[in-house]
Amino acid sequence: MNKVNIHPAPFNPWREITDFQETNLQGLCNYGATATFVGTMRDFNEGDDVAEMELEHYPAMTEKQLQSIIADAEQRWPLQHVLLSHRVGLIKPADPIVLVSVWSAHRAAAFDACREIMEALKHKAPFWKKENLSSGESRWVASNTPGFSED
Amino acid sequence: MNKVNIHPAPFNPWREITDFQETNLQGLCNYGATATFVGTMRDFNEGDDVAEMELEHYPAMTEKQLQSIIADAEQRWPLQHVLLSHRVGLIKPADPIVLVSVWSAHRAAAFDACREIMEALKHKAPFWKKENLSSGESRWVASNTPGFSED
Amino acid sequence: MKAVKVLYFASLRELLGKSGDTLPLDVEQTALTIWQTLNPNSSLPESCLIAINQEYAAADSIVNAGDELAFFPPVTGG
Amino acid sequence: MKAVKVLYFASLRELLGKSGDTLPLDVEQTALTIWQTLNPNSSLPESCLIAINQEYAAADSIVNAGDELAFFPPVTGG
Repeated sequence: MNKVNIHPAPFNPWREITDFQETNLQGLCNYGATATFVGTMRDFNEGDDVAEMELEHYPAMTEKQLQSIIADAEQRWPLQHVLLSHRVGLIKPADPIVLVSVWSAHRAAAFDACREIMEALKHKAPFWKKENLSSGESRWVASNTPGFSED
Repeated sequence: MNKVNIHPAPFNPWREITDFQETNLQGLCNYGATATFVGTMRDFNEGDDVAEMELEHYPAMTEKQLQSIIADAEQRWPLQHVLLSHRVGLIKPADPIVLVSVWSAHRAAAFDACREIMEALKHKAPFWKKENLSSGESRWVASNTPGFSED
Repeated sequence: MKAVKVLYFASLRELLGKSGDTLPLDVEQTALTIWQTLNPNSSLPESCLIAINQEYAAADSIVNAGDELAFFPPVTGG
Repeated sequence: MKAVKVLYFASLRELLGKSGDTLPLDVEQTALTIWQTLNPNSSLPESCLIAINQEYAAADSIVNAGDELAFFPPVTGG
């Protein structure tokens, strides 16, 4: 069972996982591993104070891309459930932006798939961030930070 | 801020994360990434139906080892908070067994540290699982499953 | 007559001062040709991403009447 | 007189039929020697892990009076 949510208003990722489990995993005892990632808005980026952020997207393509990212992960790992949520609209510091949650029988698949889905989302899903700085200036975020440590 | 919990009774990992955030991260806007792992009891292992599990530990050493595992991770990655919870006692299928939750500014550190803490816990923390099978037989789990895909 | 619906997003939308265009289309054309027809004074940015019917495509991909064509900068979600 | 507190866990506890021992200790001894003194009929299992004062140690690590010495099988938590 997979679910994709686009939230135009603030959402609570932990409540969302709880609701998903209560709705879809009730009585199931076959999942041993849940790997989850939550991305949250920081109030600081590239040396500047960020007051708020506008998150634009391409609605018709977003849903298609997120479903396709999940389908790709399912080809690579034995996944039982994927929950993928993303915020759009006007975002304040400490607001959750993205939630990726993956259920599998074993932890290797859950960890690998959660991270890969997050990287794929960063590279393929049509979302754009515009930062409104405390200084009054606005700027589009040009590119994402790397998803892996440089070592 | 780090926290280690040993639970002799069932616990809800998502509620625990929520409480931890409300208590310790209120008003903070510096964390951008939260990576979480939850291990849950399955009702099936090595070809047999498992009715329940007894989780024994070495209390004085458990706390020391878990704190030392967190300290090791903090040496390797810039972490802001770590929440580590583990269940002991009599466990039923679908009960959460372990929770690892890591907060950092960026996702690479959060993902890396969450996984490494989980692997270290599996290899170093003094917990032992005994499975009571549906057949009436009991057996100690001999070793853990691998934490990384063999590829 | 059939047409192609064109969409612009984010910084590209602001740069062009419009969120979309509708272009009547008799014969199939490449995405690049359509961009050049609609935006004769702006060359297609090198980093620009292109989607046809919500799937990623290239500048020389063929667009037919009835398709939805989108141009946008590198994505920065998550 | 001072002593060393010895603990056994999990399958090892069941195998030996006891969860611990107390051994009076005059002079320092290795963990292995203490095991052999307390369990003359069971050799130390090859996979056995050893902790002195809740820190991992080796079979030839030195144990002093007042220490807590633990023997246990490979851990299987998480």
